[in-house]
Amino acid sequence: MSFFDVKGRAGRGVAAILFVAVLAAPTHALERGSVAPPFDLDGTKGAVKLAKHQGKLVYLDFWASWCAPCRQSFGWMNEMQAKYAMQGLQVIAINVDEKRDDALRFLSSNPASFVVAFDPAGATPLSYRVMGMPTSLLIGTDGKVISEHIGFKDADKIALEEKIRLSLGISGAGK
Amino acid sequence: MVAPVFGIGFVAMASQCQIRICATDRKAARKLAQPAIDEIRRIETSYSRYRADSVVSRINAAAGKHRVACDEETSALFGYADTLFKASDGLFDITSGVLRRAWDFRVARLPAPETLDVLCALIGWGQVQRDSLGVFLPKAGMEIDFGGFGKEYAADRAAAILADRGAQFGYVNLGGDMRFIGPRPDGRPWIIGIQDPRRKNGVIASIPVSCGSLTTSGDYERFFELDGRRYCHLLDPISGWPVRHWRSVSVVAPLAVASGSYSSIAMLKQSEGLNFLDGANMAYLAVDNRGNMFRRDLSSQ
Amino acid sequence: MNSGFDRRPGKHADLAVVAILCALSGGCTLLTPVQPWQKGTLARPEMTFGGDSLDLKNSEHVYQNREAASGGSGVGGGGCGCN
Amino acid sequence: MSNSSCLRLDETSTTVVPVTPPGLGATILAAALILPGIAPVCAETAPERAAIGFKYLDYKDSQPDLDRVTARAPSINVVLPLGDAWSIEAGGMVQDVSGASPRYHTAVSGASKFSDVRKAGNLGVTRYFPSGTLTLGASSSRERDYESQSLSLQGSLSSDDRNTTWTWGIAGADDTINPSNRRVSNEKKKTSDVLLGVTQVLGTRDIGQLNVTYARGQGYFSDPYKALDNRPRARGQTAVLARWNHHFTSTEGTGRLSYRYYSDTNKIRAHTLSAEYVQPLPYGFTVMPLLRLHSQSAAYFYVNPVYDPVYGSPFPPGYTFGGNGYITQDQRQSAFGAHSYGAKLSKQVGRDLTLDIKVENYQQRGSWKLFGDGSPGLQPFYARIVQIGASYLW
Repeated sequence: MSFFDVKGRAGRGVAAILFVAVLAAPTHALERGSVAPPFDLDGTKGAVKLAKHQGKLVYLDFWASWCAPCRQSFGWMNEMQAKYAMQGLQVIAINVDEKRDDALRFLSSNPASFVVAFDPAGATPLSYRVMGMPTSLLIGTDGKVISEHIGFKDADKIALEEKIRLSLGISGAGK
Repeated sequence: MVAPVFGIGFVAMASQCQIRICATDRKAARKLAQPAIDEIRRIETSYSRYRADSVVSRINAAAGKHRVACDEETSALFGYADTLFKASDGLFDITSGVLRRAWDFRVARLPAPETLDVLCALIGWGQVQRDSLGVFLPKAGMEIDFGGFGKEYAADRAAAILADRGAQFGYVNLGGDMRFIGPRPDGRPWIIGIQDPRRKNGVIASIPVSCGSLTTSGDYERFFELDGRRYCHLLDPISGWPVRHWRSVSVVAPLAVASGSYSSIAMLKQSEGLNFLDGANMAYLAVDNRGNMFRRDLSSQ
Repeated sequence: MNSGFDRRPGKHADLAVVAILCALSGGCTLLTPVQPWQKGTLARPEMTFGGDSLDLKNSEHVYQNREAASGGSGVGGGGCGCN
Repeated sequence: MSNSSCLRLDETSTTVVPVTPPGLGATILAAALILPGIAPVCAETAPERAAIGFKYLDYKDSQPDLDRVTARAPSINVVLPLGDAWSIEAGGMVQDVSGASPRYHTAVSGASKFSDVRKAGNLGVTRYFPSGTLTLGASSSRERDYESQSLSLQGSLSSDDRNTTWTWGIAGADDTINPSNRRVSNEKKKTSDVLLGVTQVLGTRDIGQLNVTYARGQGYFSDPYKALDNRPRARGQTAVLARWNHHFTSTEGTGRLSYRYYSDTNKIRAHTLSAEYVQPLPYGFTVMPLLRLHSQSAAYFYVNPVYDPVYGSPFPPGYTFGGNGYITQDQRQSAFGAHSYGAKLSKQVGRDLTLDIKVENYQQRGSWKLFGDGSPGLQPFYARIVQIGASYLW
């Protein structure tokens, strides 16, 4: 639905991409196998702690309301959460907007069926050495980083889902 | 192949209700809808003023006496009521229900000014004490009720359940407060008529909606007319008198509980209503007391 | 006397310009790098140098039509008989 | 999986999602969103996909006692993303110019009427890479007496932290001139341009850019409609452009400052300073006041409007008939200063449509030249520019 949301400066997005490109940066932030830094943040439904999800496969996503690929990723993350919750997947999406209202407005039109936390100060992305928006990490049941991905494109979905399936010990093609 | 759409009708919260969803057959639709209907009934019972065992009745019965513990859901609803009170400059007040004692819309009679004075003294969300242990109405005779957004809240909860159970197309309609789960199965939006506030079966506009909610507050739901003047059920908690600037205000928002609050506050704000909605960036269709229509953004889907 | 104006166009190696360019890109190491998650403001359309491309094109055309100077913001686009 | 058709999984793009300043409404909606057991179940339609823009320019200029040129130009532009990695941009415009023929010397009267139509189009393809872009563009412009074809290639490369972006570009244009007075025919002008630039994030609220362009042209630069016009057949132009954008947290507004230094082989030196301030307002309005100052020196072969005592206008004193010296009396080649001010108002209508109107007032005076005197005898020049536009995203 589009009519309730009178967005500010919607125009010219396509032309404006050149200099604030937010796609993948080629460097890796956190080493594979390193322990995922803990966090304890405010969320839409109470406190969000990484420690609380130990024992689950955590798909940790850093997003912001102003980042379009982030918007694209929400539907996919909802799908992943629904599909693999039973097998032990927990999607946690950390918002890094300076103003929470911006994040809430984004959430009102991009509903999330996974855990959403807020980190306006940016301490968590700093500790995860986030190199681009969005950035996602898979954190294993042992609390260690399995893999990291920067950016979100349509073409990334299959590979990302495959990584989730592998980490959950599900073999074979998706669906 | 487009799946068929079924409408499941029922009566709840003193209104005609309907859930429209798509399913293979009517039986499957009913099965899909049942938990949502159950949820609506649960909210109705938990928050009914008329049931002595409801949390609302227990809080009201303890007014001026003691505090009543409340569960997480009730606390959350109080938190929301607090936001509405502040955002409306005190016009949306869940303690204003006491005015019902003065205004009986079944008989066309104006209340005595002294009655209103007494009742207005019992209104004031600002006086209600809330803490982690519960809620306390400091004056005997004070009352709270969630009638102002309970139906909309139920519509949102029901829609969430239906979506959770896999419904992708359809809506929940609780007496005209509508919450949409998704468009029609073919992707086209639902076309929703807005009732003419003066002609019972007339429609003043048709609005396409796929997602979110559409709610209408109007002066035609409960009212009486006396000496050519209309007295409607929406009462200003400060004066105790009915508002009269708008015949109806319809608002579109992502959640029914939000659009319902916006439309009620716009009615209560009277001549300031549209400024309030504009400032909140809400889409609306409003009809003033002379029949002029004002709309913003409602059909630009 | 006007025939004496025949001068060959001078070579224009604007070394100073190149120096500034290098200084700016090199000097950036002095700046505190802005982190990816801090770029919400920079992502606003009005903070970019692109913007309303038709508007820019129209303005540039009007000025180019009335003044001798042009260039700076891009290449290509083609000429017209107006200047 | 739940409601997958409602949550549309569209391809990604690097476009930017706009943020609306918070209002009173956000408090109610935000409070509603944290109520237990309810959540919006439908996703909004995909973010900005393709964009179409339209502008209508109305230009009118004048000099004392003479309405000179009127131009009307509708233009259109479409940007179409193709998947994750490509986008196509196409545009076109038709410009209808009519009025008195440009007076070479503002003192000369008796301008004749003319009318001309210019049609121009451009097409570009951009490929997006993980840390850069590459754009191939072509454009074409056609008038009765002037045709131009050009090709360009532009690229950008960003640093790992995306705080620095280097840009480069090369372009070539091939123009053919066939004036209606047959003074020359099938004359050519070939131009090549290069661009080098760097864009640097200077802070969370500051971004700067420095560009250098160099253009070199060979061929016919003279004005065939001006009796005495004879310009060098080669021209080199250098422009250095520095831009700085700053966002003001207190007002939510953005200041945009730019300065350009220009010099060419005709000995014209120019300084152009422009300042804009973009202020978002309630109800989707945005206002942008703008100010622009320009100053240039004259081409070395520009002659002032002083005429030979014997031959009179337009012949300068001591003019040698049959000589081949460079000469121009074109006001654009003179020394002058220009001031321009205006404002642009745009309004966001719904989520996808933006309407805008821009009004600008432009003036040139010899006496406004900075750093020294302007060319004597120039008449003030006024131009009024009104532009309306709409852009739509889907």
